[in-house]
Amino acid sequence: MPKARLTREQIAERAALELPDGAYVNLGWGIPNLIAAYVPKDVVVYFHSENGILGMGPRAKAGEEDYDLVDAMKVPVTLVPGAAYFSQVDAHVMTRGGHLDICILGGLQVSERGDLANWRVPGAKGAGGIGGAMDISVGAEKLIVTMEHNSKDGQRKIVTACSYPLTAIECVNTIITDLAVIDVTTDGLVLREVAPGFTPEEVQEQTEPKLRCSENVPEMALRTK
Amino acid sequence: MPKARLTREQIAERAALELPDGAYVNLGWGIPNLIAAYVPKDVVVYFHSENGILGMGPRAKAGEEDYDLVDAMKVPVTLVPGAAYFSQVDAHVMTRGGHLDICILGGLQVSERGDLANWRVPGAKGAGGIGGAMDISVGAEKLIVTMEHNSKDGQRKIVTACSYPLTAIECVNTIITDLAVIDVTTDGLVLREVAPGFTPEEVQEQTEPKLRCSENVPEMALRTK
Amino acid sequence: MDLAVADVPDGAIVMFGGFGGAGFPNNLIQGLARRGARNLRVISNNCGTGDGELGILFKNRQIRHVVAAFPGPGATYFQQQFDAGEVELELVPQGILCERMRAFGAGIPAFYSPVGVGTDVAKGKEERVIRGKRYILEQALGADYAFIKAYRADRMGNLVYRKAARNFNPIMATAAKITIVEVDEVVETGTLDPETIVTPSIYVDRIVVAKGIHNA
Amino acid sequence: MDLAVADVPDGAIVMFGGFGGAGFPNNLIQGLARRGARNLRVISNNCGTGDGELGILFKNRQIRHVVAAFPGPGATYFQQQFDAGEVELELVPQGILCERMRAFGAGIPAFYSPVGVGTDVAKGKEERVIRGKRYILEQALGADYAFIKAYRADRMGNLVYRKAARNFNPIMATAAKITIVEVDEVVETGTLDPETIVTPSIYVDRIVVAKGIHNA
Repeated sequence: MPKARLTREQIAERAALELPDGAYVNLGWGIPNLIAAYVPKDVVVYFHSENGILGMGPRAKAGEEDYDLVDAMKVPVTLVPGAAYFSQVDAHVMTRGGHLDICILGGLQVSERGDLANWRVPGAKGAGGIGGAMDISVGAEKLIVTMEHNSKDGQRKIVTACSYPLTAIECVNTIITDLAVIDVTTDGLVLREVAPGFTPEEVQEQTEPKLRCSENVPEMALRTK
Repeated sequence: MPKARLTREQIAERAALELPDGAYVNLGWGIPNLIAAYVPKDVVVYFHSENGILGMGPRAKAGEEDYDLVDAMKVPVTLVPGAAYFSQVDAHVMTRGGHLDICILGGLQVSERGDLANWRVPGAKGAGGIGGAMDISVGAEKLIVTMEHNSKDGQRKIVTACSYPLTAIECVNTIITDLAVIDVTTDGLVLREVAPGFTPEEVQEQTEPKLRCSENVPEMALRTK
Repeated sequence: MDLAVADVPDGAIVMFGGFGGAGFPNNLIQGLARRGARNLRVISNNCGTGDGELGILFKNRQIRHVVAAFPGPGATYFQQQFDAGEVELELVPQGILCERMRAFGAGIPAFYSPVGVGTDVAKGKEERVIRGKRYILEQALGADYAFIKAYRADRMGNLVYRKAARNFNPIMATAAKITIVEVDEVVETGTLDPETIVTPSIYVDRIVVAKGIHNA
Repeated sequence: MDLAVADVPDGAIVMFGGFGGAGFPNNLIQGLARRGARNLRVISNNCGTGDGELGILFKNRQIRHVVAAFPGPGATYFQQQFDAGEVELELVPQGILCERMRAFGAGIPAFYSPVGVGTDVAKGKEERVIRGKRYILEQALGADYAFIKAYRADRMGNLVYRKAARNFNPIMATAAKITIVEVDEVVETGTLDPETIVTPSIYVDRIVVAKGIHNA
């Protein structure tokens, strides 16, 4: 049986474990948007949305949508007790000013020194769009990128230097993929965990820069295997 | 009978006529603080206070003071309908951003080109204090200075160049004193009105820079003479 | 409605509030479409959703230049005209888009920003190291008109918003020569709590009451 | 009360809200006086009224340096120590004092300002002409602690203020590593209207309930 990489949901599940109790958190497009569903029951986190909400709850139930209460992906959401509304400029005082505890974004490429490219594939049609990703990347106290380890056509996405247009330089702290959890440190990339069934060597093979690791790299802890 | 210069109350009364209906107005320390009482009955103006009020009403009656509702001089005040509270930083978005229609400040010296000195007498004891005057002077759409034409020891206060520490450069539009109303223009100072009974020559004598004026300079219109 | 936008000339710079389908002044936008002013320079987070929001103005080819953070995949008319080189785009990070407007309203001509350092956004901008970190210089961004959407206004122009429909609206109100607001209802002056007013009346020039239009 | 300020070390940089007798965290200030931390660098619009507000900290000689807009004629202890050269003062225009704090909280390291151009305030600062006007470069201003006063907090730390006692408090909350708030009352989380919260909980680290002290 060929070994299975993690699903997008499993990446989200693993990423959810990075959220400490009481944290103020912004989640970006893509896999990050799946994370809220996996926050452990005994952990309370407050979700920030760059359109001016702190304390977003789950998606609104069908029939109960209020289109004045949407998240940054236009999805009707709800509030938790203690939530607050504010303007977009105040929302970005929070992002850029370093007030959020953890931000989790999707990624197209992450470099050895933690540069992130996540807003535009070179040569793609259309104007592209930056959105809030640059403000969030620059300001995040801790920035986690969740993404598949390889692109659809098998290219490595963790690279020595990004070839895609950058979102921000030296901003990523941790990368969580379908193969591994990797920390970006001043000494380079450190392999913290591997996906169940994979070896550090197999992860290294799909990763352009050299990964450092201890002798025994644990497997990611997941409820759903 | 020696001719009488205007009282401080009369300067305030004349200055009040400069306020158009619907104007948003900031009044500073000293004579400006007397102006609100003289706003004509058919004119509605909205007073701004740099501690975060737009729409201040009269001073609170004795026994009805609320010490959380004070103006920039610590005086308990009231609100008019349509008033709003905001923070000090937002109060100065209004001053510096040019949103107020008219600001009226006291003055120690005003120069020919409209420089204002109003926060510190050279050699005075103590640390002095700038307060909000610099922000207000720089941002005011129209800045009026109300002051006595001469200092207590008879010095001219409208000067070729200020010798006192400056509040802001090229900021004053109009000077209203106990002797005259003078406009600061790109062609220099223009004498618009004289105090009842005074001649342009008498005003010029107490004014260091040259005053331009038309052949017939009207007297200031005052109810109280 | 049409009266409120009747003086917007060709070539005007116009800001539009709204984000994620919420807080768009759609009635004012449609009024401007009817008015037909051309060669507009617009400032908005996105560039419309089909015919909705700013879409109608692109469809009518009224817009020449746009400053936006996220034009959006649904901005069909914009994307066509962009690909054809018929409309100019300045792409700005969303927080910096807000911050540049705030700076304008606050009398700040320019500020240093950490956002976009080392990226395409930094191209052509002054870079400077302050206390050991790299920053780029960003310029204030103002407009001739701000078209905004609020929930409720009093007759004097004090505004409150509804939920996440607040977004760009309060900051745009401070950054334009003339601010025109579309509201669900107008109440008597004095009935809004002074503690809860988000946009004080000083920033509002014209008020129009209209039933909100939502473009999904 | 004393517990809330127990970790403020000698040499700390501390901001204090309050203006015109309103919105001063007087109970926290008196707690800091009892704690006795020395060599403080403080940021506050003024420098006390007799023993009141910051006065007690000057009386105790706990303050070495102050950034203020209007120290005030009633700041007896400060004025004595200033005349004697025992305390350092950086005098800042009031709006720029606020704006430098806001910049710090907003991740903006420095900005150009029209205020103080050609005056003593410009001394030692870079001057630059932008779009034909003169400006000076102002730096962000942050602190280790902000001591602020609000009216009501929920348990999570969301804050609302009362009337003009709001003043410097919300902006200081964003500009300090640790924000300690003194409130009249604490309510259950979820009972403050999300539309009317002025300081979201993200900016608040410690809450102390105390009966307000007013120094006339």
